[in-house]
Formats: sequence, structure tokens, C-alpha cells
Amino acid sequence: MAGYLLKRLGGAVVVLFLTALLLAAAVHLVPGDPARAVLGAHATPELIAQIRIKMGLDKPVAMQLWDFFSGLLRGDLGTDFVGGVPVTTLIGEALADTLALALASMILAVAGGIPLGIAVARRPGGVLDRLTHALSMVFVSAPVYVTSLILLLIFAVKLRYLPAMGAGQFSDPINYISRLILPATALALFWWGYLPRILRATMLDVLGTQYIRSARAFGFRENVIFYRYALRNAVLPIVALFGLMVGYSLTGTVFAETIFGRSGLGTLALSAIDQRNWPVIRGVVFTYALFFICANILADLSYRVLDPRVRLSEEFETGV
Amino acid sequence: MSELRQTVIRMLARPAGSIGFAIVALTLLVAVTAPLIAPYDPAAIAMAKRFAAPSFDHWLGTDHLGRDNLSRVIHGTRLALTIAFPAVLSAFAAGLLLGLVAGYVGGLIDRVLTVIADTFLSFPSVILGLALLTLVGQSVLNTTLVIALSLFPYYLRLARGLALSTRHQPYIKAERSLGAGRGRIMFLHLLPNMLPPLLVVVAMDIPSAIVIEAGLAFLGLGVPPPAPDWGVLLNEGFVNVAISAWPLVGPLMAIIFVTTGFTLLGETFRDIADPRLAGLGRRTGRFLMRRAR
Amino acid sequence: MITRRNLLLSAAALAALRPLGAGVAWAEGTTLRFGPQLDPGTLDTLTNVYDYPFPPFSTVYEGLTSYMPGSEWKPVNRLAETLELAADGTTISFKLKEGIQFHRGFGELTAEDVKYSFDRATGKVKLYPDAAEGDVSYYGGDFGSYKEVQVTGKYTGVIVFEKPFAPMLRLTLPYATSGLIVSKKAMEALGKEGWLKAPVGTGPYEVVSYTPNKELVMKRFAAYGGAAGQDAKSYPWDEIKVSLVNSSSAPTGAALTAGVESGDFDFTYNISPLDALRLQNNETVKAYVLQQPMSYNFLQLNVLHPKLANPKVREAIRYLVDVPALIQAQDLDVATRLNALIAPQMGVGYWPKAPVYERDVEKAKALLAEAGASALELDLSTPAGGQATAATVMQVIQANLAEGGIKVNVLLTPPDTYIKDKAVGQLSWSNYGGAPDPFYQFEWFTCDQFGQWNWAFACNADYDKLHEELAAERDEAKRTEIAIQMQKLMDASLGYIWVNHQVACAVTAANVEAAFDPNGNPYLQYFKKV
Amino acid sequence: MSDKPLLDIKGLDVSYHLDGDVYAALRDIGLTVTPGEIVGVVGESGCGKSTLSASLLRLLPGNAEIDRGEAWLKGRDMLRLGEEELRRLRGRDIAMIFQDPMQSLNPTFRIGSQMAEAWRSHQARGAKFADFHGEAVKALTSVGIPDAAERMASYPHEFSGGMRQRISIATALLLQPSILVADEPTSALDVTLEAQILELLKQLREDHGTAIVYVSHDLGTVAELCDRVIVMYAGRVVEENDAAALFDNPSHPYTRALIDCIPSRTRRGAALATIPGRVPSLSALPPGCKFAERCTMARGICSEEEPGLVPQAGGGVRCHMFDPAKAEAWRIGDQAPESVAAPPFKVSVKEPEREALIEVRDLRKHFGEATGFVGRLLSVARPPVRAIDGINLTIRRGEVVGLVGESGSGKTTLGEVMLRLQAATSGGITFAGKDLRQIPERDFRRRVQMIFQDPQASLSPRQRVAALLTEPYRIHGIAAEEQQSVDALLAMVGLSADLAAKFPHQLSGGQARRVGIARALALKPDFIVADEPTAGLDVSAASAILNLMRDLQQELGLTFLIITHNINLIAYMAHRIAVMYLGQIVEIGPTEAVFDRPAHPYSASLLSLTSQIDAPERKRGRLLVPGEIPSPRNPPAGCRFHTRCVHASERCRSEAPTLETAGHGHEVACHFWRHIDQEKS
Repeated sequence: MAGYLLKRLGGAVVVLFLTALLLAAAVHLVPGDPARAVLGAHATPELIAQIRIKMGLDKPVAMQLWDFFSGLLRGDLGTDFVGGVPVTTLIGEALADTLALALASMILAVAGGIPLGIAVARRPGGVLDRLTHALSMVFVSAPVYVTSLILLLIFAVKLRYLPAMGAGQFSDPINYISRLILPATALALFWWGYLPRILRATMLDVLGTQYIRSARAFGFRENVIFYRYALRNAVLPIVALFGLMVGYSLTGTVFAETIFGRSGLGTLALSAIDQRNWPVIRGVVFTYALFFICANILADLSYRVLDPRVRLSEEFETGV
Repeated sequence: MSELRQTVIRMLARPAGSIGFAIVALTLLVAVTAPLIAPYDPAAIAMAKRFAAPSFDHWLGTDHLGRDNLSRVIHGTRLALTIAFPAVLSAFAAGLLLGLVAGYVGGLIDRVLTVIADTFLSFPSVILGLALLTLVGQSVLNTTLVIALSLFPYYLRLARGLALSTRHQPYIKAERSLGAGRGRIMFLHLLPNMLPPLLVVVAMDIPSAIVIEAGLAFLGLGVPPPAPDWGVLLNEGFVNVAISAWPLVGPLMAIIFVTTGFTLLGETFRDIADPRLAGLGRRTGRFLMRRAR
Repeated sequence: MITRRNLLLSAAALAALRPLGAGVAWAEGTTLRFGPQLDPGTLDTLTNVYDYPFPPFSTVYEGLTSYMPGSEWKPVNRLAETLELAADGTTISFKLKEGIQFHRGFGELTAEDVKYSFDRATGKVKLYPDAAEGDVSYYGGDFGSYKEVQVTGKYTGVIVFEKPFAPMLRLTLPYATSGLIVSKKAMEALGKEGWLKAPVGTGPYEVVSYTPNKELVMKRFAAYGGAAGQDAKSYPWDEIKVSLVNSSSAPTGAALTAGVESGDFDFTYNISPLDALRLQNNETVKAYVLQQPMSYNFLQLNVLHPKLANPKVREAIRYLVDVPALIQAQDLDVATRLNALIAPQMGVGYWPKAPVYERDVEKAKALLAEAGASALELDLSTPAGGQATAATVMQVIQANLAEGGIKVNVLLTPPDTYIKDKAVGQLSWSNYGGAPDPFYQFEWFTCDQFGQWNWAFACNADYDKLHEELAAERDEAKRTEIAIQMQKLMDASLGYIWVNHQVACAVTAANVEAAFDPNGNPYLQYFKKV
Repeated sequence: MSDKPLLDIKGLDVSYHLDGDVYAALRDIGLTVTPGEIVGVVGESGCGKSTLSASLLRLLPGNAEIDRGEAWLKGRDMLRLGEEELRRLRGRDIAMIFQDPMQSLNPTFRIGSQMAEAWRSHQARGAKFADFHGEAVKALTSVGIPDAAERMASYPHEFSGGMRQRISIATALLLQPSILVADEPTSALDVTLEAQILELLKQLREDHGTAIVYVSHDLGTVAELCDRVIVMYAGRVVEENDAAALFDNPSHPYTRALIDCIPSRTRRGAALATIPGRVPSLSALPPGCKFAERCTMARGICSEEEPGLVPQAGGGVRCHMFDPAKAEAWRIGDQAPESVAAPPFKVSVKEPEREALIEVRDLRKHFGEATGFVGRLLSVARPPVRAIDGINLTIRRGEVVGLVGESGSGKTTLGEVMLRLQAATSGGITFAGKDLRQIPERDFRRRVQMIFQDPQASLSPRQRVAALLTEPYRIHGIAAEEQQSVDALLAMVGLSADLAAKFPHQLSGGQARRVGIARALALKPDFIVADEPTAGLDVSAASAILNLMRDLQQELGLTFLIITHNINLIAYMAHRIAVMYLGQIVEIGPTEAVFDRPAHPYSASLLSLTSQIDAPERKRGRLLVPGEIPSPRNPPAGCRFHTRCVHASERCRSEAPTLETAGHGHEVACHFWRHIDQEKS
């Protein structure tokens, strides 16, 4: 276990290093002068030159790379070109809103998807099964921006049901949570389509296994077999989906934040790209990568903890 | 060939398969005949008719520049497919080849390729796409390449995994014991056996590519105007939604319709061509991961 | 890029349909809450990124003269009692009002402070007594050929130029932040760090605290000398709080207007036109649509690019572009059409008889045929960023030109070389900010602006010469004559297709009445409670 | 034993429905089980054995349908019980253990909790849950799980396959059903473990009077264990009789053929019987006798009319031949049917030449050997797997050497290292007088071949047979005139030419195996390693393959190393036998000598445990080997077998024995072989 963890962490560090290198190098490939982009209209050449010095763009490339990496090791992602704020501060603020949304969507996804999956698996071929099957295809296929837009049109525009725009303030939790409902639902819809399908499939798989037959042969009660014996094993692989869920949520938030006018990592990235604000772009993308990698390691570890079979196996991994 | 025909017949026998097939066929038809069936030039601006509601002349109304929404959606179909297919196929070809080499040859090559793939995989594809398109500039070709680049590491990983598991199959050992060389084993024995499951993935990834592409365009980094890309239509529709929601209706329906169609077809194909994939394994996880991005 | 910015703004449009929450809280007490507003970088007059009389610069500092709220572009004396331009245009003598105090007890304003401020702006003295390398004035260019200030008395002095510099009176002194007067004594006492924390001016409000990217708090300056001819006590606000944001996390769209709508702010500036239109129907707030006659949108055609080198091609394009449609495409039915560079509001340099080109596709086709330009394919971009509606506008241009058989490729992310290399850039949709002097407005189209702002690459020695003359000439009628001549040259170059003035929008709580200078910049101290 | 049947199945018909086709899995099955009786059910795969066993508990999959029949258990017809009543019966009155012990326990629950659940499910029995722990420990201890109380907190994966099967049996023991259905309970286990499980089953019957239905394809274990046997074919019972009577004097041609197919020492040199053809598809059964197509005794009537079960002493037989009313057809021709086997002919076992073809000296193969600095640092915690650890072996040209041992003894690794499919860790191999390292790999590959364990999986699935057969020529660039044609290759292994266009998955196991052999022979190799050549094949197909291998060996003078756990096969084929244990050869010698006088206690046990069909051998005493093979990562010090050896002394624990001569060409690695030998005699 510890060895495995070390191995995974080692791999993650290598990947993060490469990620950082790519990001550090990218600023020198980007078209457009960040200094000019910062200043907009009526900037004099002198001023642009001054700004370039301030941004450190006049230094040799190797120096800039070194600055970036040494900063990274100190947990310093550099300073925003435009406002001069530490990038970590910007990300910290944005991350709170993004994580709130991601978390809310994952809670909704699990709270809706798992019970529905159980209900469907209980009566395969039943009315609920058929209904979910047809709908789940649409849910699984529709991208976040489509579900977001549709929800927005239906609830916010047509029914005027929930406050739609913006993220609100933590200081007003009820308002804050009410603003989470629509975007979180838009992100959870995919899982409401996906989880029941997966759970149904794994449940049917598990119910067909030898150990379930064996349990039947020993006269176990059907409820025990379904809810205790089969369900635990069927839910296990879904734990491995946790990493994907985090990935999906983080990606999805880019769209949901845009559409629902929320502040967050996604909108921060977009405005930074808009301004060619490379320190911020770098920082945000690096944060995404960090979360992705951590989520996957976490998913693997939790799977290992939950499933005694893979605890010892070194082969099992879901990738980075 | 008869195997293929049988697969098709079995797919059509299922409701999901036949619906999916019908949608995909219709999509292809629309894409091919777009200029013939679109009632208007998708780029024809008529400021006098801005934001018209649906009427007999404009079934889905007009947009903020007075262009016909329906015609734009129809032409967008063509665009979506001309990006999705080459993107997925080129990513597939590259990923398959490198994954095969990584999985079978192993060693340093494997480690290098896996780390590269993992590095790409550690970015959400939308973020990766945004960053890359910012670097290389917006065009149809660049969008295609960026999507291919974001899909390619999955194929590499997938092909590598398949190659790894297949290389331990007895028949590969048997070939080695006959004295068959690496090339022969990889391309004559491994490759044909890895293709069917991977083709399933490819079929299921067409909608993913469409979704990524439209997503990038929605965020403003897709194909340049006046291309009536679905993502661009969504973007423009969303921007003006306070004035008229009609420009959104067409592209929203189109994306749902087409992605669902391809997904139905892909899943049916998967169930029939490779029932092993139907259950949840790590591979399904991979499918999902890609879909999720 | 542009579409995305648009996208972020559009959230605003949706909020139009959002049901109103709890009743809007009314501005309380005597605090004016303004925001969210982009952080100026620093509060220094010479290193901020605003470069125009925006709060806090217009509240903390004062200049010798200033423009007043309203639409009249007429500078009035502020710190100056009198101001006189010599006949040869090379000197301006001034006499300061007496008894004007600097904030925080840094004493009375003297001519020495004026000298120090201007020397500092032009780099003749260090920016701070303890200035580090790289601490330089951004805006020395505002002073033309400034030589020195001769202090002739406690309150009197003469500003001396090498060559005549007329824009000083219309631009630098009343409008640019670089023309604002700082306290020499305070600067020497505070040093760089202290200065940047809370700079010292003579304005009606003094800085209480400044937290970059967070908040700026100003309070009424009790000892205000009333340079504006008005007792500061008549301003209704005891305190002004500006909520500052970093540009990377600046809210847009509905998130921007939400503050005023929910009562958290009394005033928000730079909202989108669509939001302004929407909020006009909202009784709890007041929306403002402000003409910015000094700022302008136009299309530049790179006259040196081989594809556009033939004037007939450029003329054809001018006939193809549907200017009213371009204005409409910006959602700005309130914007006025621009027929030449200088707006009538400028008061000087306006060309009333500037030709108005109506769309004529047939004529354009004929011209193209004459030029032998068939299957022409051109690039169109909005280099160096632009307004949210740029993508839409470019699509209209694209469609307009398509009717003449010209294929236009819209580059949403143009390469660096698009403006730097005359062989690369072709058509450029341009959104330029401006300032109230023709000299400044014409500055971007001289030969030495190649690679900077002269994206049309139209260079004319006569134009450059006239531009110099414009700097030197102090007679307004003559300046207008020169300006008309220059605009004629621009027209003849066929490098520019003029479209419209820009418009800015803002919103206040219903009980606050905002005040703006003639270019639409807010004047916080003149805001009123109703 | 009471005569009143515990379980009485009458006229049971079961069908499977799949993709619109109906498969007649069971037809007209009758089966009675009396208390304390062990009933064996045998037959080839696809004959309906497993369907029958599942039917006994009504544990059929969803697509199966019971069309007809009765199943009386304790006075109730199980087929007409409701789900809940049925559940109460299961486990308490009739329980079942399954073939794959690795799959029969829920991997995510501790075994104690699984047993507790079984206990809880049947609390109606009146026992209190408080008693559970004690009972469970008792049950686990009695099936031979040491430290039962602690081990109840372990997860299934922490047990070996054999142990898991014991846990299943313990669970049954806990509930004390009157009948235990055991569906191939030992098929996945090694012979030593198989013997242990069989012992356990016998004991279950002794101690608790549990009746057992023992389902197996392995006639040997059935003969060993069962009182009564039913033979199934194509979903029907074709013969039923007391075990002794059935094996000594089989009636049905199918039963006879099955028995004659089995290789054994006594059949050495003779051709084995074979059964042509395949079990017919259950969805398209022929009319008449289902075995008629493959029966050498079939007459016209057989394909017209389905025979009924003709009663005989001890049971019955489903064959017209034994129906006095129908037997006329046979009376005219030959008299009483003798045997369906090919006419027995003795072929002298050709002696190998003296020249050594391949020679292995002190060969070692360690997996997970730490490499590099970091690896060595980490290796402190994790020693390498010593798959083979110091092997010396010489195989002469034309010789057939059999290599036996339990799984995990390193047999397959040895074969693959000898063929250079894996690199040796140390030691030398000489091939045809040359050091292997000096022979270019390509040349070596032309001269040696391997026949892999799984016949179908060792053929590249997307290649046609013709392409597979000629691939060796393409790989080695053999000139066309030196190639044998596809037809000739197919003919050589007894396949018809029309198979050339088929894909591997369209072949039967036996056909695939033949194609594999033809491929191996295409290059006319000198040396062939055959890894479990009959694994996965039904007895009838296996016997045909053995016949083929023997014929080819004789004709072409091939040199074989046969790796197998099937000692009968070695006894039948090999000149010499080598017994491996934990990566080392513990005994090697001429087959006859080793079989007559096994010197090593381990080989003696293995030989004694090998189930025998033939009457005289059947009665031999069995020398059980306790425990399980230790991990090759940490082999025991001294003699590696000492942990399981009943003769082990202090010396065995500390000092590793070396091979010493125990007769002509007979070597053994045991400190006390002389002593043990004498003790035995």
C-alpha cells in the first residue's frame, strides 16, 4: 500500500513537472504581446516597454523558466500581469466557488444516481428501467453547456424559479446555496443518466456471479443478497469513478460558471486567456492538473481501501 | 464481410440500434446535402429582420444579424462532422500506433510515451483546448488538431492497455516461439485483435469530439466566423438570449439529437461487437472519462 | 477572444429576466459606494493604468484646470486663478488660487508644487525621492516639448516649452492624470511606500486607506480649499468607498450590476449596453447611457498591403461596408455615426462637410472590376483587444464584403505581426479611446506610429507636418482648419472607414444622481442624493 | 443406509432459451439419492451435468425453464415451492459447493461474516446466534482451517483455492444439510489438494451422514469417491449403476468409450480408444439415440428411435442393444459387443538414441530479481520468486520426458526457459552439442517448438487455419519447394482439408489442438515442449490427441518434453519421468522404475493419489500429502518438501538433499529414500 502510494505519487510528480514545464514554455509561444494586451488602447511604446520589464518579459527565457519553477516550489505561482496580485490569491478566491459547485454537483449526482440505479436494478425490464434507459441516453449524451442552457431557459427564463446568475457570497449561505442549485443540477444530469446505467450493469453482473449463486445455494435471504452482498460489490467500481467525477465536474464548471455568470476557476481561466495573462493561465491550468491527478490517486486509494481484493494487487490503477 | 453484415443486422434488430442508425444516417444526409436543403445562405445578413420569431419563412426564426437559424443549424451539421471525423480518426491512428508500440515493446519507450500521455491527460480537455487554441490561433484545422491531441492520449493509453493484456495471450507466446519478429507480431497478430474493441471506442467518440468542438466554440475559441458552428450559434444565441431565445433552440436540439444518435449507435455496436466491454471495467471508466471531458 | 468577452457579458442579459429579490436597500448615511471597479494599479498620477480623470484621481487630486460635468468641452480653472498662453505658444503663465491646502496638513499649494509635479511627470526629477530602477513616469508624452516651470512667485509661475504645445490646455492640464498636482513636501516626507499607500493631493476627498484590488476609502477633506469654486461641504458624501477588483476576477454582466440591484453599491460603471437597456425599466435603479465623443470605432485598411495597395480596392470596400448595420450590430442604436476622426463635441477640428459614404454595391463591384481584383481574399481582425461586440461587427463586415465578391477571413486571435508588420495586417476593426484635443486624436496616424497604432500604414509627410503645426497653433479657428485638412488627407488615403462614437453605460441606485464629464467619466463628488 | 430416497427427481426436462433458440439441456432425468449415499454424475462437457446440479437446488439462470418433472425432497416437490420456502430448503436441507472456489466467496466480506449470514438465514432451525461463533470455529477446524477463530476475520483472497473450498464445505457443515451437491469441486485444484477435498467429503458422509451428489468430468475421482454413478450424454442419463459395476463392466457404448479413452500405465504402447465426432448441439438434437452418430455399434434403429432406460441390476442403460425387444439387430452380426475401441495393437515403445539433444545445467529463473540500486534496496522486503532453482536435465534425441508437479512447482517456466522464451537467470543450456547462447535465435526457433496449454487461445484469433499453418514458413523464409502444403499438414494431424478456411474460434478444442501440433511440426523441429497437451479437452478428444502425439513421435522420432499434472498421461507416453517440487527436480528416472518404486515421498504420494480407473489400481492405498505448496518466494530451508513430508527429520529441515542414484538412470533427492523404500516394502 505504502509502496503503491509512493509509486503513484512519484508518477504524479513527474507528470506535474512536465505539466509545469509545458505551461512555463507556453508563454513564449503565445501570439500577442501580453504587455499590449494589458494596456489596451493608447499605450505608448515606452509604457509597453515599462510593463514588459515589470512582467519580467525582458529577461532571458531560461531566467523566466527558473523564476517560474523556483516560485512553484515555494508555492508561488507568480504575479498576475494585469493587477499585480499574487496568482495564488486569485486562484484561492476562485477555487472556493468552483469547489462549492463541483461538490454540490457530486452530492446531487450521487444522491440522485445511486438510489435510481438501485431501483432500476431491483426490477430490470420494469417501467422505471425502460423510462430511465431512454432518458439516460439523452442525459449521458448532452454536454454540460447544453444542459445548463436548457435549465437556464426553463427555470430561470421561463419559470423564473431560482436566482440564476452569479455565485453570491458565502456570508449569505441560503442565497449562496440557492444559486448553486441550477448549475449543480446541470452538472449532475450526466450522472443521473450514467450512474443508474452503470449500477444496473454492475448489479446484474454481480448478481450473476458465482458467489451470489453460492449465497443462494446456502439459502441467504434475497434482500440480504441484493442490498448487502451484491450492492457493496456493485458500488465498488463506482468509487473508481470518483476521480472521473471530479474531472468531469471541474471541466463542467467552466461551462456552468460561464452560463450562470458565476465567479470561479473556469471564468478566471477564460478572462485570463482573454487578457493573455499568462501567470494566471499557468496557475489555473496547473491547479486543474493538480486536482485531476489528486482526484485520481484518491479514487485509486479509496478503491483499494474498500476492496480487499485489490489492496495487495500492484497492477490495479486507473491511470493518472 | 459477412461478419460485418451480421453485426449491422443485429444492431438494427434492437430499437436503440435502429433509432441510432436512423439519426446518424439522417445526420450524414443533412451534412452531405446541406447546401441543397438549407432554405437560405447561412451567412446572409439582413439587419432588418433581426431576432425574428419562427415564421413560415424562417422556421426557427432569425439571429442577431437576421440570418436564418435553420439554415445555420443545417450547415453547422456539416461542419461538426467534418471536424469530428478527422479529429477522432487521426487521434485514433496515432494513439493506436504509439500505444501498440508502448504496450508491446515496453521499456523506455513505454515509459516516455505513458508519461507524455499522462501529462496530457492531467488537463481537462476543454482547458487544454483553450490554452492550445490560444497558442496556435483559431481555424478549422487547428480546432481539429487540438481535439485530436486531446483525444489521442486516451487512445494511446487504451491501445497500450490492450497491447499489454494481449501480449500475454498464449497465441502471442506461440508466435514468439515460432520465431516471429516484433513487427509481425504487432501488426499481424496484436493489431487485428485490438481493433474491434477500439473501433467501438472510436464510434463512441464521434459525439465526444462534436461536444468538445462545440464547447470550445461556445467559449469563443472554436472555428472563426461566419462558420455556422453549433458552438458559435450557442454562443451568439446565449449572448442575445434576453432578446430572443430562438437562436438557441436549433443548435441545442441538434447537439442533443446528434450526440444521442451516435451514442445509441455506438453503445449498440459495443454490446454486439464486444460484449466484454458492456460491463463496467476500467475500460468503461475510460470511455466515461473521455465523455466526461 | 472577443466572443468570449461578449459571452461573459451576456449573463447580464439574462438577469433581465431574473425576479427581483428583497427590496433594494437605499444608500445609507453619507457614504457613496462605488464598484466593482478595476484597480488602477497605483494611486500615483503617473503610474496608474487609467490615464484619464477617473475616480479616485478626479476626487483626490486636482489640476490647474478641469472639465466640468455635462457635455461641454470647456476647461475651467481649478487650482489656477488665471492661466495664459503666450502669443508664440511656447509659454503658459499661471497664477494659483491662494490658500489651497494639501491633505493631511502638508501645507499650502505653491508654484513649487506645480513645478515639482510637472518635472516629475517628464522625468526631470525622480519619481520618488527613493525611486527604484523602473520607477518611471508612464505619461511624459502628455507634456510635448516641456522644458521647465519657472517659479516666479509663491503662487505664480511660467510653464515653458521648447516648441509650442497647444494640447497642454485641452488635454494635459484638464484631462490627463499626469497634469494633476501633487505635494512636493508630502512626497519628500512620505517616500515611495508612504506615497503609494496614501498619496496627497488637494482634492475634496483624501485617501483614508487603499488596499490594492480590494478597497479604496476616501473621506471628505475638511480643509478643502474649494478650488472648484464650490465648498466641499456641499458635496453630499462624507465618505466614498470604491470596491476594487483585479482585472482577472472582474465581474461582468449581471454579476457586475447585481451589486447596485441588490443595494450593495450605489454606483457601477462600465456595464454593458444591454444591461443598461434592461435596467431602464427597473424603478429601483437608474441606468445611464453616456456618449463618449472622444472615443471612436472605425475600420483601418492597410494601404501598404499588396492586396489593398490599389486605391480602387479600398474605395470599393468603403462602398461595400454598411455603416448603419455596423452600428446596429453593436447594439448601440444610441451611438452616433462618425464621418471623420474629430467629433463635433470637440469644439475644435470638426469637419462638418465630411463626406458621408452610402453603401453602393454596384459601384463597388465596378471599382473592383476596374482594379482587376477578382477572388480577393482578405483578413479581418481586431488587434490589441476590442469591444465585446467586435466579433459581431466583423461578421457584418464579412457579409458586406462578401456581397462584393471579397472573401473575408476573420482572425479572432491575430498574430503579433498583424499590427507590427505592414505585410501581414489587412483589415483592422479598431476601437480607440481618445482625449479632448485634436492633436492627441491625430497622433496615432503619423508615420512613426507604424507598428504601434497606425494599422492602416497610411503615411503622409504633409499629415505629419500638419500634426506638428497643430501642436504649435493656439488659435482654435486655425487649428480647425489644420484639422480639417488632416482629415481630408485621411479621407483621401482611403485607409479609414469611420463608423461611430463609443458609448459607455452605468447604473446607480434610484436615489443617487450621477454626474459625468463630457467624455462620460464619472465625477463622484458631483453625485447627488435625491 | 436407508433405501427411502432423500431426493427423488422424476422426468425432469429443462430447456434454455437464448436468442430465440431452444436448447434441450435436460430431458427425462431421473435421479434418486438416499441418505448417506454419494452419487456421481459424469459426462463430457455440454452433457448437462451442471444444469442438473443447479436444478437440484432450482438455482438455474434466468433463461432456463423447467418444462416438466418433479423433485421431491423430504416429501415436498421443490419445483412447486414458492421462493421463500425454497430458500428455507436451500442450505439447510440441500446445499451446494461449486467448481471454482476462487469465485464462490464474496470477495468483499470477511469469511466469518459470510458464514454468519448463512447461519442467520436459517435461524428457524432453532439455534441462537450466540452459538454461531463456536459452531463456525468447530466447522472450520474440522475442515482443516488452522487458527479458525482468527481466520474468520480474513477476507477470501487471503486464502488459497483449496482453503476456500474448505470454507465452502465448512459453511455447509454449519448448516448440516442432508444433501450436498458438489459441482466439480476439485477441478481447479491440484491432485494433492483434490485428494484432501475428496477425503473431506468422505468424512462429511461418515460423520454426518450427508448424502452427496458429486458432479465431475473426471472419471477417476468419481470411481474413487462414489457409491453410485450416473453417466450423462446430451442431457440424458445414458447409464446408471453402482460405481464398481459401472467401471468394471460398463454397458453403454458411451460409458465404455469414456473409460477406454483414459491413458494409463497399463495402456502404455497401445492406441487409446477415441470417440469420433462431437456432442451434438442441444438446439438441434438428432432423432433417435443421441449417441448414434458417434457410436461404433450403431445400427439403423439407433438413429430412428430414441431408446428408453433399460433397467439393469443396480440401475439402467439407455441403449437399444440391451433392450431384449430391440437387440436383434446386434444378434445377427457380432455377438455381445466387445469394445468400441480401435483394435488394440501393441507397439513397442521405441527406445531413444543415446545422443543428448538438449542439456540443462544448474538452471535458475528468478522473477522480480531486484535490479539497480533502488531495486536492491527495496528487495530486502521482497525476495524474488525462485520459479526454477537449480535444475539439471538431459534429454536425448527421440526421448519423451514427462515433467510432473503441482501448480507452482515451476514446470511451465522450465519449459519456456529451455526454449528461450524466457531468459534464464543463471545456468547453461546446451542444444545439439552447442551452447544455446551461440545459436542464433532464428535458427534455434526453427529447431524447437512448443505446444501451448490452451489449444484455442494459442492460435491467433483473426488468422485462418491455412495462414496459421504456413506462417512458420513465412517467418523463416522457407522456400516453396521445402514447404509442406496446407492439405498435407492437415492430413498429418488427421484433419480434413476443408478446415483450412476456418478461423480458430470455429474449431473444436481437439481440432484446434491438432492445428497447433501441425504448426509446431511444419518446420520439422528436433525438440518439442508440450505444455499440458490435453488440458481443456474432453477425455475423448484428449485420447485422440495422445494417439496422434504418440504416432508422430514414433514416426518422426520426435523429442518431447511433456509438462503436465496428469500423471496417467506420463505413464502412458513418457520414457522418463521427472518430478518437480518448488523449482527443483526431486526425482527422475525411467517411467517403469519410478512407477514401480517411487523413491521420493513426494512422488510416491503423487503416484498414489492419481485416480485410477482400472480395477486393480483403484484399490491402491492413497498417501495424502498434507498442506499446500509453499510460496516459491520463501522456499523452506533444507529439503523443500520437509514441511509436508511425513518422514521429515531434523536433517531434512537443515540440509538440502542432492540427487543421488537410486537405480539405473533413476535419481532421487531425499536423505532417507532407502529407509522409506524399505519401510514401504
